[in-house]
Amino acid sequence: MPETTLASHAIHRLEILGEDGDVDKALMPELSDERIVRMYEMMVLARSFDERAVTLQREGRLGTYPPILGQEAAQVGSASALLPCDWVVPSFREMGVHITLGYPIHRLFQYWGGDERGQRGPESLNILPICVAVGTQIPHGVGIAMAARYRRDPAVVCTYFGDGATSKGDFHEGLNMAGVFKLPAVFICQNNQWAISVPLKQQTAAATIAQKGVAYGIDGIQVDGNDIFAVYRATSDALAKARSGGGPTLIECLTYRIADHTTADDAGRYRTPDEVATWRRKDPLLRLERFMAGRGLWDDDVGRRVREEAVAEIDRAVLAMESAPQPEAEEMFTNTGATLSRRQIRQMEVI
Amino acid sequence: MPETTLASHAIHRLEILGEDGDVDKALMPELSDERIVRMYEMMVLARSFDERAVTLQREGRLGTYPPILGQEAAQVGSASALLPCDWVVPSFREMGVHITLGYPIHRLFQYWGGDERGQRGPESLNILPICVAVGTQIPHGVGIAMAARYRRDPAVVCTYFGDGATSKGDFHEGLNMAGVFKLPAVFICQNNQWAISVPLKQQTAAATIAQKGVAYGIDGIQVDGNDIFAVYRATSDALAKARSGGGPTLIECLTYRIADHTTADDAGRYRTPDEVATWRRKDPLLRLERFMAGRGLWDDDVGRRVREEAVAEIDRAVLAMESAPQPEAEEMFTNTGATLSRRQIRQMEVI
Amino acid sequence: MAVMNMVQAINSALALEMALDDRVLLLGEDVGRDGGVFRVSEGLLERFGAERVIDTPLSESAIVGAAIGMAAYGLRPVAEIQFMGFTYAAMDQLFTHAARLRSRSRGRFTSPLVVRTPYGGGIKAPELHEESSEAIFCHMPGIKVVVPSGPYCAKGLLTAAIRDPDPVLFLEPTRLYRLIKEEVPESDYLVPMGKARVARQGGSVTVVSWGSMLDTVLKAVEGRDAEVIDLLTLSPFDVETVLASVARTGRVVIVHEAVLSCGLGAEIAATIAEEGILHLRAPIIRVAAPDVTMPMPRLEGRYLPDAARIGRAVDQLLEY
Amino acid sequence: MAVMNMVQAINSALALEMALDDRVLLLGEDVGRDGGVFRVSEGLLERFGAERVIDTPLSESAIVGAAIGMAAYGLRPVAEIQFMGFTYAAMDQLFTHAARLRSRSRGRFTSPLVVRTPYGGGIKAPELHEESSEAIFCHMPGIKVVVPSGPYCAKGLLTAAIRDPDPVLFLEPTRLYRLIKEEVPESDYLVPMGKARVARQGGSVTVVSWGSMLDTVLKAVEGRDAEVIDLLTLSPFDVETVLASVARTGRVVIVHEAVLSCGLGAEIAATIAEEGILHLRAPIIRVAAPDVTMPMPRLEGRYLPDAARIGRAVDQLLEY
Ligand SMILES: Cc1ncc(C[n+]2csc(CCOP(=O)(O)OP(=O)(O)O)c2C)c(N)n1
Ligand SMILES: Cc1ncc(C[n+]2csc(CCOP(=O)(O)OP(=O)(O)O)c2C)c(N)n1
Ligand SMILES: [Mg+2]
Ligand SMILES: [Mg+2]
Repeated sequence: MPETTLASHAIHRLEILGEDGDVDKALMPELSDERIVRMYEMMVLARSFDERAVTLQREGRLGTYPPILGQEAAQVGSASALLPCDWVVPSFREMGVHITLGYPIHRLFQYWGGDERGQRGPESLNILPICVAVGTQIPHGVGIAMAARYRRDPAVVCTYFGDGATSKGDFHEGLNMAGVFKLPAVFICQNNQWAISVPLKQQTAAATIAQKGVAYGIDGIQVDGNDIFAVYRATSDALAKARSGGGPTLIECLTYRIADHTTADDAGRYRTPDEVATWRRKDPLLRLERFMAGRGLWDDDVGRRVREEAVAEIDRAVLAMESAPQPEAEEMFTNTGATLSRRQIRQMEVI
Repeated sequence: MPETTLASHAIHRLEILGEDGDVDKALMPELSDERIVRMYEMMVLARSFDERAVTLQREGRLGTYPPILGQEAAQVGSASALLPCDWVVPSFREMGVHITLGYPIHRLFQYWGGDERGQRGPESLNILPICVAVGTQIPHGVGIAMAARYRRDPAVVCTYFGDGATSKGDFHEGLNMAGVFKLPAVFICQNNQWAISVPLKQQTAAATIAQKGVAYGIDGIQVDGNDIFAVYRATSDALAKARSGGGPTLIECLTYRIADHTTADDAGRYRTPDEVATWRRKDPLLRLERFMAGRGLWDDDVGRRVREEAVAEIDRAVLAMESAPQPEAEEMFTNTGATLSRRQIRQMEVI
Repeated sequence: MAVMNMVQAINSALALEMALDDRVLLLGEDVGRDGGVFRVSEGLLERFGAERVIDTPLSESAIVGAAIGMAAYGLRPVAEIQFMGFTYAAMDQLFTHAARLRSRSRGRFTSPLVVRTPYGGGIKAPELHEESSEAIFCHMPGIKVVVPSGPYCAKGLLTAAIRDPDPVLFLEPTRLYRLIKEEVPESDYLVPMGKARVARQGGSVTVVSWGSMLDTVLKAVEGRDAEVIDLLTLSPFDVETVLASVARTGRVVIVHEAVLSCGLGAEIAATIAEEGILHLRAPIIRVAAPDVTMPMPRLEGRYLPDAARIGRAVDQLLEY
Repeated sequence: MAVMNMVQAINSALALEMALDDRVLLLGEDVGRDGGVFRVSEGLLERFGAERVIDTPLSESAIVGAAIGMAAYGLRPVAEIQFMGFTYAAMDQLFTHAARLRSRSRGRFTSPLVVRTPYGGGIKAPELHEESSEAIFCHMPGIKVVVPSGPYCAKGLLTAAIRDPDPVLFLEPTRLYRLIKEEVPESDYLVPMGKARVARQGGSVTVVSWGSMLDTVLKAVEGRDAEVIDLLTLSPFDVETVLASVARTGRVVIVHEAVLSCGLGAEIAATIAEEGILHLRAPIIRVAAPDVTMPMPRLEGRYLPDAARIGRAVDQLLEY
């Protein structure tokens, strides 16, 4: 009758690929060499995209852009685990996910160039538009999962967001609802430890994001977000669990935002070069290269070739983006609703 | 390097006063007989208020009213632990808190009779107005705690809400902020296991409300909410911790809403008489009477006298409420802002 | 035909659309087991099951947010917010997402959802249970706003709203739920959105109103040569019907429950002042609540426009 | 006197009020260490410490909600919402609580807080970074809404807003932050809320505008006999100044960035159509954004009113 313990909730962390390129064999997911190379290519492509986007912005050819540098493993690793039937609900800093899933790269450029047409992905890809209002996309993932289950579809929904987003009411309402309905949903937090200038410790007093799952009765796990195999494995496991009716999972990928928050930000105002340097050394791409080298899948030549192909693909995408015709003002009208009111028609004529 | 355990979070439950009236002596808080009698009187007064409010509503003399029946221990027990300097941020179902703190009872009636003047409490009482929008009061408690700390005041803020409120974004944003700033705040959830027709299991997949504290890095504890000593003790401990800089606590009082959600509700539509009967047997008032009887503080005569005094006080409050003059239409204007715009002045003249 | 009140008419629309189209489902607080706090969804859980009549946690933002996700997936969710005063918590989802998903994705995704919510005053309910903040939502391109004034149009408009390919906010005047009974077809039918209804014909003054104010207006104009327009769809509103009436009468009163400043009455008046001013013989008068916080029941009779105030405004105009 | 841009003027107002009154403190995302994403609060953390310049978690609703609690306790919080598009998440706190606390408690508690937020378009920023939804907030009795159009009035109005005993939404036209420089006193001074400013005198047409549209309007009317009114306070707006001008000119154009329908322009037009109609010689024209979703940068030039459109509207009126 006195003070009793009702339950105890343990929070786990998964690591597979060490900084030296060695893997924990017991935990290593089954991945063919071909798939590993493919994942590597995607990471390089994502990084090349990112570098180009920053350059284009500096040249005035793109608008404000949020770099993904350092987060490629968390993005490519999780996206690589998805099936074509799955749905993705992104925030605004998962271009590595888009790229891995084959989202047309010129459309990504187009979007960051300030053009909605870049958000019209192909019908074959179930990716909701990039979401600028932090965290507000999370309930959409919940609704999609409810719909997929209602339809008896095998789809699982992967919803992405940052550490800052976990402070938003919509994170809470969404994850709680996912827990109640035991939905086929995976929530992936790219915990890059900063929300613009606010470090994780000022974002939440919780030691991990993973433990936030406890509040919703859903499993939470932390993975080394710079370890592509840990990310892949945690995501695969969560997807398999969700697909078989086991309910949602919250995956915290602990990683780091190496670059400024956006091209409009100067991170030098609020964090030390030392901290950034420490994390540069944990570069997820180098780590995968070390592993591949050990397995005979990588040397400088491979690196150079993959890089050149990526850059060529980015070149083509930039060309495609820049040769697209200007959007027409009518598009503002015809996309606001399926039909136009008389007032809108009149406004369209005047503009 | 493989899967490691980062931390483990245990959730505790506190019980002191058994259903038979026995207490766990090791945990029993130090309370003089006088204070125990006083707490008992407050419980009886709260119950008498509640019964009368329901009657008045049935007679058309009060508007829609949310009964507190069964939750008196959770309310009187927690309020009894507060100091005069402390602040209270209520939801809409803590009239037992108001009464314990000496809030004028006729004003409570007045409020539930549809008159804002009932919300103008005495200057000496730091109680925010009753809040109808579920959960939205929680950030106010956070702000008050920030202000009190900034002012180096010893005040701690007690914010009350129901189990349903824990699903709202404002619960999350508020508690997370309280955690980050380690505020002098106590969050008291009256978990009466229902939010209108939605039972706790459909409100959240978390087994307890207490464990939601894990998400914010703040301590959470469940107490038997029908055990006035457990509630008192948990609240006292949390207040003391908060006052000495130890940060916030989330207290889950597990209790039960014996009556309908409000006088406009018919709980028979969604829950069984059996369930209600089970909880009627756990009546917090009977339990305290049994304890007091064992200690020689209670017999039928004491019960009758306390009850009669309570009813007499309620009678006086009803009279005071009903003899108050009608509010004037001008009050709508003069209370919207400190000053009136010319348009408002004109509108006031016309109405 | 059957005689129905508005609760029954709305229930009938929901039941029929759910039976006809398996994409339609309901979600909200207490919509299932309890049948909704006003019994609007009574019997639907039993008939369609818990997968289609979903009792949610107490989370207005996620209710609308989840509906957006469902709609993007291809369903036709009908979300209930228990009272209009609690839509404010869902404003972000409505304005940031429901209203913009089609535009943002250039048509790749749309959000054909309906948000139903009890609306308006006159029921002596607690705070925030009598809001009429329609104008806020009428300022959101991409969302339609509809208010029925009786059982027949409630059923037909809700059916139209559910079938609409874009988001619709469906405001149900709480005071009318059980007040008015009408002949209502038992099968499904449409009352098209965007069209106002001439509720009473007249030649000397046009009174524009909607929702629960309408029957107050009809009482107020008794014995006067007034045309009464029931707007029905607030956004986009039926400019043509209003202008055509004003062209004949030359005098306009607009009546709404919401506070005067920046209410929908302002938009109607401004439209007339731009497009119909040459027909005006008198100032445009708005009869509305004063610019103060909506009071609790004891003062609500002084706050809401009543027949006397409306009558005075009409008479004042007739003097021009 | 010093020459300041609007960022500097606002920073100066904040610094002075904080120095003068220890009840004043700031909270918001990135307002401390980073000095605000537009550097408006630069240097204030260093000067006043982390207890008064508070970097919060990413929680708009709790930022405003906590400010309400602070205000109820007797402080004078100034909350920053990083962009107006993110105030929608705080709408519930603003409308349900900030606006109503005084009324609800019959004066026992008040909420003397300021919510500052960058406002308006023309900066080629990402989605939701260019909102101008002021009309929504002007429909909330109990809250004042203010928009400065230059550094001088920005400082004086913000000072007045901070000292006001009720909640004020202070909208900062982002496009103007560094565009305009003016002589601004270094010490504190007030520009009273509720008073419009005649930005340019003229006799044939009145143009009413505010915020970043103002300089576009001034360009547009060059060479015309137009009076330009800079509203400054949007709620409650200065009816008298507007009506007095209209009484002289008989012609009105209202210009705003927000979409036409249910914008604040509607309220101004409706007010004139009721109280000043006898002076009107022509229809009241509103020049506003079309009723569509605010586009991303590539189309924003086609969306926002420009000098050509405003000029055409003025010329059209001058023909009456
Ligand atoms: C609701 C909302 N508030 C504020 C912003 C401005 N903002 C953009 S990104 C950002 C930080 C986001 O942090 P996090 O969620 O950790 O994502 P990250 O940027 O680190 O990827 C902020 C405050 C926004 N876009 N949306
Ligand atoms: C934001 C909001 N949504 C819905 C309602 C309608 N409503 C009033 S009380 C209630 C249930 C509240 O449940 P809980 O928080 O457990 O408190 P309890 O009523 O059990 O005391 C609901 C849905 C409301 N008042 N506020
Ligand atoms: Mg981050
Ligand atoms: Mg409850």
